[in-house]
Amino acid sequence: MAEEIRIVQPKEYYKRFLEKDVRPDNRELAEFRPVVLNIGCVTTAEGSALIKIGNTTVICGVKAELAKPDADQPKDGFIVPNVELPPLCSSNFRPGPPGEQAQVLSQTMADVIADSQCLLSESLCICPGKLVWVLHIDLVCLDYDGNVMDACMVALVSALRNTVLPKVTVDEETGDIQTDPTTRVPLQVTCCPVATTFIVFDNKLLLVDPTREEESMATGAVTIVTEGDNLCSIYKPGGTPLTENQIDNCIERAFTHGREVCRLIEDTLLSVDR
Amino acid sequence: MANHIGTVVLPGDVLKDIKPPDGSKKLLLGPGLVEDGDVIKVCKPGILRYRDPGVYWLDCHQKRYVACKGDQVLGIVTQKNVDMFRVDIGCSELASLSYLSFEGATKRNRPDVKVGDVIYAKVLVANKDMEPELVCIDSYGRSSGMGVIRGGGFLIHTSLNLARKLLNPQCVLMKALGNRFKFEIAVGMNGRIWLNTQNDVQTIAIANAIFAAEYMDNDQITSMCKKLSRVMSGME
Amino acid sequence: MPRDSRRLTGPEECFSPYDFCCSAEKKPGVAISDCMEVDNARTDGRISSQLRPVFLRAGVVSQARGSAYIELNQTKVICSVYGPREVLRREDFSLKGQLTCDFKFLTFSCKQRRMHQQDEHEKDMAVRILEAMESSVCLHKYPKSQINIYVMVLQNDGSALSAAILASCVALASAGIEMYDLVLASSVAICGTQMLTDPTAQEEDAILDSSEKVESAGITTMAFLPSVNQVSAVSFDGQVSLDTLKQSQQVCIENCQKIYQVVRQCLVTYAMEKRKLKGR
Amino acid sequence: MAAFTVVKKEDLEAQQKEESVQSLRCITSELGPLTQPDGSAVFTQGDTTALAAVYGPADVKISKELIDRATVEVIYKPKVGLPRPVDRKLERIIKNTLEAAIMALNHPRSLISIVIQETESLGANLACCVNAACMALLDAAVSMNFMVAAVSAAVTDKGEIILDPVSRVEDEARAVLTFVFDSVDKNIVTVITSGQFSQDEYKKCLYLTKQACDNVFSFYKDSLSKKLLKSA
Repeated sequence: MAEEIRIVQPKEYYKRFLEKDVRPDNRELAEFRPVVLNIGCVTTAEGSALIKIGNTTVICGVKAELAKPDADQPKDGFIVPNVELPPLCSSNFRPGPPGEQAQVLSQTMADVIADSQCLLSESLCICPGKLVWVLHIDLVCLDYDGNVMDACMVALVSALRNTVLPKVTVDEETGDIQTDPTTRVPLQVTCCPVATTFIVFDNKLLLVDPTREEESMATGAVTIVTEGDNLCSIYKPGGTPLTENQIDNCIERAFTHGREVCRLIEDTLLSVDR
Repeated sequence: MANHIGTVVLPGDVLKDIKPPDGSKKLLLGPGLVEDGDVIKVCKPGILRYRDPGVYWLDCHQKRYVACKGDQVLGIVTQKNVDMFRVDIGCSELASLSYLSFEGATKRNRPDVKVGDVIYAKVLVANKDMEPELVCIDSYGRSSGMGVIRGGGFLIHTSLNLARKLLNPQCVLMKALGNRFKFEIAVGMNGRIWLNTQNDVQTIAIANAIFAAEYMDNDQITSMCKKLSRVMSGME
Repeated sequence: MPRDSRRLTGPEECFSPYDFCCSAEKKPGVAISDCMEVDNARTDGRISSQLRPVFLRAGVVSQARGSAYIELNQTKVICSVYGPREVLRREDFSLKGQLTCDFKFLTFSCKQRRMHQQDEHEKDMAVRILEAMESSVCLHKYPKSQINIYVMVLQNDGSALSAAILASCVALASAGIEMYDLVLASSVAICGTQMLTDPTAQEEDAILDSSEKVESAGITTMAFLPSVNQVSAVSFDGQVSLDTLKQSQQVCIENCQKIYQVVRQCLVTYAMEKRKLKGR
Repeated sequence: MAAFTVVKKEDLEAQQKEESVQSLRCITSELGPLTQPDGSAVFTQGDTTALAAVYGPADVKISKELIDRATVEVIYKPKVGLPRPVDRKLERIIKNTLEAAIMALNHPRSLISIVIQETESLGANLACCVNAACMALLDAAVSMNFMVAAVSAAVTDKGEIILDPVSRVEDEARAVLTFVFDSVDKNIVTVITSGQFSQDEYKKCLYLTKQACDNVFSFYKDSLSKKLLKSA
């Protein structure tokens, strides 16, 4: 019977649970789903990571290529993040070019990299004006069960931390390029921004780490990106108006969650041998 | 409450001091006002108006028509179905008009209506969840002036509040124009106005007069009409 | 080619750093000798007729009707199945259900970066998978409806096609789509007299675009229905004599029978788990 | 057409205790510059200008139709070229912001579409677009729960905060925050930030922008009063 109500009147179904401060997947309102992180799983990529938040799964691969820098920024490399939401991950997505949501996610990833300055484009310079690295960071969602933003962020950071580039040298006179795949240099990732997403249910309750179902019923969402003790971004695109206190509360929780996730990433990185 | 009446109110404003007038318990809310729990909220920008007993509404300036029961509107027939016409009255979806809701119409003799005809009708059903339904007969089955408008003419679109202004008995425009010109006019609450005059020049003149009248008070209108008639007599 | 306005794009032309490796270490294409060591053990230490260990798992995508994940050492493929769902456009309405397949190598799944847009090779792969599956799915049971298979290669280390076919087969089965039989697949690389079972990417490259000419070299991939003992699809690239081809196909069938148990086991455990969840 | 211009001089400063950097640039607007849409507005903040047009409630494609509420769509047209992901993000932000404001439940199975043309983007473009869209909605008299006003603030390297920054300040700033408030109890509808900032810097910005948003609301009121009383 319960299942039928869930399908016919999802909102009612959820209300019943939330009255008792518990969610249908017997989590508390402020409880996160278990996280599984696997770093360096794709050896064909220079760096990679796969994260599972509950059912939500995102894989991230970093592929490094060489290119000539822009004339006006001869020292800057290129960082090109792209998020794919393929039809494989949910029936809501159709084949073809990325939809609005995917584009917004890609842009958000790019913004976070820029805001947090966790990877400086200058650090991708090989030979000023001649040669720089192009990092194609491709995030692919394999299972869409909500809160893809947070998942992408963790995958992105872990993959970058995992990335090692072959040593490339440019001959000053001749300008020919020499790659030495045996000696590998890791990327200089300075910090680890972490996103924490909350949704507003029924204009009042705040749920953390929403599932797909919860997202579909949400009347608003807040994503807070923290980096150590600094705020990197507060992203609340419309939805139910919130009071200052509610948002402050979110920020506090985001900070604690941020530290936990950072620790997880560090531990996992230590565990992978390279 | 006096402080609100006649002033401009904006969406989100809460009208606390609106109470049913002593005596009657009833309070009638017109367009632009919604009841939110025990307070009255404004949901459109407009001027608050009041009429006894206890009728409040907003005069708001709007171009898009939203069907409302009892409005007399002008529409254009766009489709013919088995037992009804689809009429474009300028709101979000096409209104339906049954074959039988014309004077003297029966299953046997259907009214002669073609796609593209202009129809003057009354809104019978207006519900946000349903398509609006029109009729061309009053409750006695008479077409009181309603039905297909024949004999040429010209249809112009105006803002809704201009249409309301023209229909307002205080407005002198019609009289003033009537003194000088010979013409037929039908004004729909949906901001569509049908004109039929002796020649195109007059049609254009009157149409312009109507558009110009939007932001004029009565004196200005009368003077404008005088000017217009002078010019016209020069032309004819 | 017009720039993609729906994605963030880097500079116009990029090149892989591995094109500039020291010439001594790598020629264009790999010599077959590289991937064969003495007493025909292979670089990954297998003997020529040895399969790689198969890791197979059903029900990995929570949103999909059915899904599967397969790993042949470094070859990693994920597949999910949606449907039967109603066909979107009315013109391609038919009493027989229609099966579609969408195949993609992730951009970072190969040594050279791949583009986001599906290229010819990927389309071709999709068609091959479709051919392998179609004959086994009872499409007449799904009139007016559509079943979509989506395959993604997370990492390609050879035999991607056979891995993809296995994955789609398990995904379809776990989705409860009616099938006449399971569809198993296996690849064999032929070089000269050698038959390399379940080749790695290195071996595939060596055989397909090797610098020195070999009189007979190629890769056979075969889709096989074990219980009815029939072949649903064969694809071959390269050039060999007819009986070598026959021979290679024989090897494929044998390998498929080896894999059969794994697939079977995987589906059984999946069914069990589901049962348990229902029980609760 | 209800076309006219109201120029807010720096009298805004008077309402604020802050020094001169803490005031909005001069706001001007024109209601109903376009004749075809149901509502339209040009909104100018200093040199930043945006043009917004509203159509609706109009009929909606079956694919987009929602049976219980109106579909709200926002189309953001950049000055040149096709919309890129960055524009899509802007589009999404504005859409969600307005969805909260519009009474979508009043017009089920219909479409309210807002088209915003980037005209001159010289600082606080997002804020300008949101305000323009809100005025256009008011001009079209679409029923709304509340009005929204957007104000942005920049945090310089020295940690000082500048309201409604011009593009040069934005480029040099360490962080730029844009807030959107509702007109009823001044709650936060939208927050968009770029760059790094501390929590109390965020608090400061919030405090200042919250004060400044009143000016925008009073500006709305003046403009609409002029328009409506004129037509009465």
